[in-house]
Amino acid sequence: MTDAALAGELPFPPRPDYLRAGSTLLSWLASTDHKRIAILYALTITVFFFMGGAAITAVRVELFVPNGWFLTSDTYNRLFSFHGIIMVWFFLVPSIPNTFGNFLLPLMIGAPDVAFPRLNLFSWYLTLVGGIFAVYTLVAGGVDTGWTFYTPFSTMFSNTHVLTAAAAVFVVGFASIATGVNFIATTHMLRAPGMTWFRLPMFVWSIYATSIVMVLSTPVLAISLMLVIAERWLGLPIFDPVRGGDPILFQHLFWFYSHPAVYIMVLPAMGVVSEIIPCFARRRLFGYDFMVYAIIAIAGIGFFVWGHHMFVSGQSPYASLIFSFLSFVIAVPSAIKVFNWTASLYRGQISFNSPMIYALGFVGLFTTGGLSGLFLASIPVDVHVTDTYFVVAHFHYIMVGGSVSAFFGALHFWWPKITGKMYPESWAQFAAITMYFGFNMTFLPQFVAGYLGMPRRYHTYPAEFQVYNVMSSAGAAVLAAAYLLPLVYLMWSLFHGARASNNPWGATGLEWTTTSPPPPHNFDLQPLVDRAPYQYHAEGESAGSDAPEVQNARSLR
Amino acid sequence: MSDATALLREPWQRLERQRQAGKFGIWIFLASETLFFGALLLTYAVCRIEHPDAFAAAGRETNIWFGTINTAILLTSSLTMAVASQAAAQKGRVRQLVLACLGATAALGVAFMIVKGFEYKEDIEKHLVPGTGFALSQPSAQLFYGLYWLVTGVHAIHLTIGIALVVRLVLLGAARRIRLRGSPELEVTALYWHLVDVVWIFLYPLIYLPGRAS
Amino acid sequence: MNAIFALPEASTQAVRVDGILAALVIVSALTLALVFGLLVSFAIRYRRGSKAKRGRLPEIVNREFEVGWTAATFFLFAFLFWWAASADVGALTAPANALEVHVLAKQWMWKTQHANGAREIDELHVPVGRPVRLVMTSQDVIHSFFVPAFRIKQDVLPGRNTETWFQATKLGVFHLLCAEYCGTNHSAMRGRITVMREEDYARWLSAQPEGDDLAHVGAKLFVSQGCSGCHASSSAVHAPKLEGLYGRTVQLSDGRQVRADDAYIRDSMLQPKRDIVAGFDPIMPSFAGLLDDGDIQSLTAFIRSLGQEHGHD
Amino acid sequence: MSADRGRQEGWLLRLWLRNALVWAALLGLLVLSMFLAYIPMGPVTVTSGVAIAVIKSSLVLVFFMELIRSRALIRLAALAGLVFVGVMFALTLADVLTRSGKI
Ligand code: HEA
Ligand code: HEA
Ligand code: HEC
Ligand code: CUA
Ligand SMILES: [Cu+2]
Repeated sequence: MTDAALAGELPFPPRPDYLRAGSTLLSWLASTDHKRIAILYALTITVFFFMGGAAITAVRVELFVPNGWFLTSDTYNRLFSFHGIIMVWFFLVPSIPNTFGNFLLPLMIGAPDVAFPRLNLFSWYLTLVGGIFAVYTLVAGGVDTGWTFYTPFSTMFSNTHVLTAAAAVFVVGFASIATGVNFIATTHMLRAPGMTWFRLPMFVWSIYATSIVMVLSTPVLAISLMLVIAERWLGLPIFDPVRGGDPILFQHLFWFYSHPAVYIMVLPAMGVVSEIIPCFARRRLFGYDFMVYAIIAIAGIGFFVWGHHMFVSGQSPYASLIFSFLSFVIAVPSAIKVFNWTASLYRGQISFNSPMIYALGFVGLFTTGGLSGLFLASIPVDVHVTDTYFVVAHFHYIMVGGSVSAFFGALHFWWPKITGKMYPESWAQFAAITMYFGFNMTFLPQFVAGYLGMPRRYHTYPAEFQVYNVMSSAGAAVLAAAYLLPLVYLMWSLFHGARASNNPWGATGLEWTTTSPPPPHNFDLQPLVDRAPYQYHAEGESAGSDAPEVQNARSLR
Repeated sequence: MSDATALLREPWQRLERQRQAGKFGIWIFLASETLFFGALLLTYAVCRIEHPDAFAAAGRETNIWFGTINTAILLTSSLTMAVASQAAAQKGRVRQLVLACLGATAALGVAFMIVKGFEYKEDIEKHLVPGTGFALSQPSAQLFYGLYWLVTGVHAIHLTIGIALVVRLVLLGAARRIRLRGSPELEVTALYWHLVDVVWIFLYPLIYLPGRAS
Repeated sequence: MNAIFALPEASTQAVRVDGILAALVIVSALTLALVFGLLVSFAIRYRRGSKAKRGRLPEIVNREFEVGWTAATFFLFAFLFWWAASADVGALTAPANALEVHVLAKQWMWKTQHANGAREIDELHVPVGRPVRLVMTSQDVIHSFFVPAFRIKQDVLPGRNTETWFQATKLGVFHLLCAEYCGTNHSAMRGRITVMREEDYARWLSAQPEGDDLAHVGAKLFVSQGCSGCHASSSAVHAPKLEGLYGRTVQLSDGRQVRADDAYIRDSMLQPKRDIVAGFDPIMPSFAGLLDDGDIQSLTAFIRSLGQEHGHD
Repeated sequence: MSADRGRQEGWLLRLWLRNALVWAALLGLLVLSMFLAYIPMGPVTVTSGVAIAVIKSSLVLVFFMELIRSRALIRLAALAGLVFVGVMFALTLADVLTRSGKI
């Protein structure tokens, strides 16, 4: 690329960018600038990602041998519980929405900030308080309920720190709600003149849909955890079977949140991919309006399928049938997305920068994980593979192969905008490819082990599953190394990277029209929008063969 | 003009837009609260479907007078709150009226809490707290009281927040620190207050009315 | 016990599940081939600067395309759902002649009990080719009865009965696993299912130490708990006769009809006021707290045996 | 000046009147639901309590919370909460009401 060459020539912007507008600690911790809050979130979730990763590294090491060799069963149970709780609520749910969403949403719609900046900061503090509870739980000895907190185990039988763990999630849930309210209001109220709904970038749509899910589902999680806390702490019977309580009711409440929550985790990733693919294929996004409808449909139908986690729970078979059917239905809009991404490559000018590698990886792995979801949605098959490693493989394919890949894609794609620096591209490509292979090595064997009957949350296991576990653990080592790489070279780029131009990828989108990094109020002049997104080429044409700079000059004026 | 700028906050340029956003924002939050309380009511519904008699027997033990009086108190507080916020949206000179209505609202809220306190006291004396020594013999009657304490407790927390918000407005308004007329904060507080009231409207028949007919 | 790469299909259900599974694998493989194939071939063909033709886009009408593949996937999924669901519905209820085995789960063991009272721990012996119905409950937390070779799994709940059934088709010893996380030794809550020839099974069963059989225990409870005070035919209290009750459809006072299965009988004891038999007063007291899960199983077995005796003569 | 005040008192009166009317209806319904609770009507008794609560809360929503004068967007937000609560009830009860033992 020509960035290095360009870098020297760029004049420094006349006023300090958001990173340099104030350098005291307080100017960060009390900032209401959405971009600074995004950075605060980014730091927080990075810490949590590595904590969750470290916990599961110990698990994978332990599973090398069938009967364990350095952990007690209690420790094992605490490790995977901690892993699940941290990865879901302290990493993946806030990952893309609260970092990139926070950073980009106002930029992409041409606004100076989010609708309620102080609420935004408050929500970060809530996350922090929740995080402190979570870390306290760990330090005090951990929690062993799994991330699902099933009753009556969590309410009456576990003698670990269920209360603080539940409180941690409870608190961080309110951060989710606050963020959701903020983003919805921002999208409705702060769009720049000319930014009509159907001119919004897909990323904005995905954050908008995600916010709706957050706002409407998280309160139910709060209730389910509050009931657990009330029963355990105050002795108020709710789920106690001895007094006629219904443990399955807890599962309904929990999954009413937690299924929609998986779409909180994947919709933003879809948004990211829909930005990256057109940019590096130099093509308009295929079927933009269908992509919008699909995302709304997924967010909506996502509320109707939770019972597919409960096929063997003792739920009525009639209810199971309804949930099974709806789970198949939700795959239809997902299919639309996959096909449209693929079609967007047709007649493009594809370059394989690291964000693009992550994006293509996402499409493949999401499809694989999603298809395995259909196995689980078929009741007789689910009866066999539920609570086995098949399920573990399913969700890691979507959440790690899919969402985490997309997160890294976003990180590389917007890194120049956020920090004003370029990272070393070939290292990034190498890390992306290593991650892809490490990932498949870790989780592909788990599908097989699960089908053969290896239950999840098993500290010890029948010896015949050892082959698969060894493969999986070996893969996890590769994966861990791949995750450490970006940490190193991205840090390096902060100090030694070339200066990034305003629009190093030649992308469309308002965020690329301001400086890198942007000024405190995002735009020096109120942007006006007069066209749909992704105008990489004229209507009806396909990607031109000119260099992106030339194309940009034409399409971006 | 200077009035409007006094109320204006980042990142807004026009007060009207800011007001709309505030109102929209609080409505989204209220939708969220709807699911919050909806989930509690669902828990109640499922338990009651599974144990109709225990719920009838337990419901009979509640004190319907406290419940009914408290409902009336809250409904009245909604009236004063509605008048306050609608008057504040008018053009005329309404400061006194708005302040008085807000004061009445807060006072009624406190009255509710006092009555509730007496009720709780009575409940404790009647051994209606789940656990050992619980007054009713059916084990599942304890479910009802588990939910009773929880739901009324959560409602009371919401109401306390509401009272604090209203008192804040009264103090700031009386000290002329903020302008109440056209204040987005007043509008938002009022909407929250009414929602807490709506929640109670549902709790009333669920807590105090079961089992009365037999 | 099991081969590394294949899981034995040791029950009738296993064949059905593997059938659906195979179909899903094929559909998924085709889809993956399509998606990956397109991704890779586009990536190569349309890489930056390649010679492939670009020019004006052909008149592929976007909308038709979208509607086309949306409809195609929808119908495919609807078909898959229908197929899987019909297999599921077919497997819902156990055949009437099924052998009944009671399962009691507790942290961290499986207790099983045969109709004649023979008890086992972490083991279950069953005859090949006979349907076996499991009636299960838990003493503490939720567990899950999982036999991979049979492709069956069912959560076992405290305070409630759940059921599943299977018909073994292969002789051998198979894993019994607990699949629902239940605390410290969840992964050690394993057992063995031994599938035997019918005559071996009979011999094995008769060689078991004389356990009190469930129905007999139940009969004693029926007297000691005072049930007979109302339900015995000599009783002066107006209470329904329980002979022949099991499996019959009961008319309730509010007009509903209910089949008298294990769950219903359980509810009759624990929450008698919930379903009042038509023509009777709701005077039966609740026995919740007085009977534990084992007692309820025994009483149920007794009531069931009343029905069977009736049927025989 | 006095004409101004006259106009002001005019709308003030209307404002009070309008809201007091709603309030009176609410209290009336409260008393009604209390009485209905004592009349044995089987399932109708339970339903009446909840139905009256629905009416009462609609009154509050529509008049006190001014949904009647709000923009479509606001009404949509209010509706969204209700719709998803409906879904939650419907699908959970689809399980609870059809569990084994019932035909
Ligand atoms: C981001 C997270 C995420 C996402 C997006 C999904 C998406 C889906 N999930 Fe998954 N799921 C989880 C995370 C996720 N899941 C987690 C964490 C668990 C376990 C929780 C626990 O127990 O701890 C779980 C568990 C889980 C279960 C319960 C398993 C069990 O415990 O027994 C089921 C059952 O139906 C299921 C189904 C589905 C389905 C149908 C989808 C669908 O949305 C997938 C749709 C996508 C596609 C289908 C692929 C693209 C489609 C095409 C390319 C179309 C072409 C196809 C054809 C023509 C055939 N999931
Ligand atoms: C949401 C996000 C998410 C993410 C990103 C991950 C990431 C990973 N997960 Fe996790 N996982 C879950 C969500 C997630 N998981 C959930 C919800 C469960 C269910 C929990 C439950 O049952 O309750 C689960 C359960 C789960 C299990 C099943 C445990 C069991 O049932 O017994 C396994 C087993 O292999 C596993 C593996 C991994 C691996 C190898 C990664 C890797 O991708 C992680 C890689 C990252 C690192 C390795 C960190 C970077 C490297 C280092 C920090 C260096 C190491 C340093 C030291 C050791 C000092 N996960
Ligand atoms: C005080 C008298 C009394 C006692 C003691 C009593 N029952 Fe009952 N039982 C009744 C009456 C009356 C009914 C019918 C009304 C109803 O359904 O509740 C009934 C109904 C039943 C039914 C449902 C019968 C049907 O036809 O559907 C079962 C099963 C049952 N009892 C079992 C028991 C068992 C087991 C015990 C002891 C543990 C017991 N009962 C003790 C009075 C009694
Ligand atoms: Cu029992 Cu797991
Ligand atoms: Cu799900």
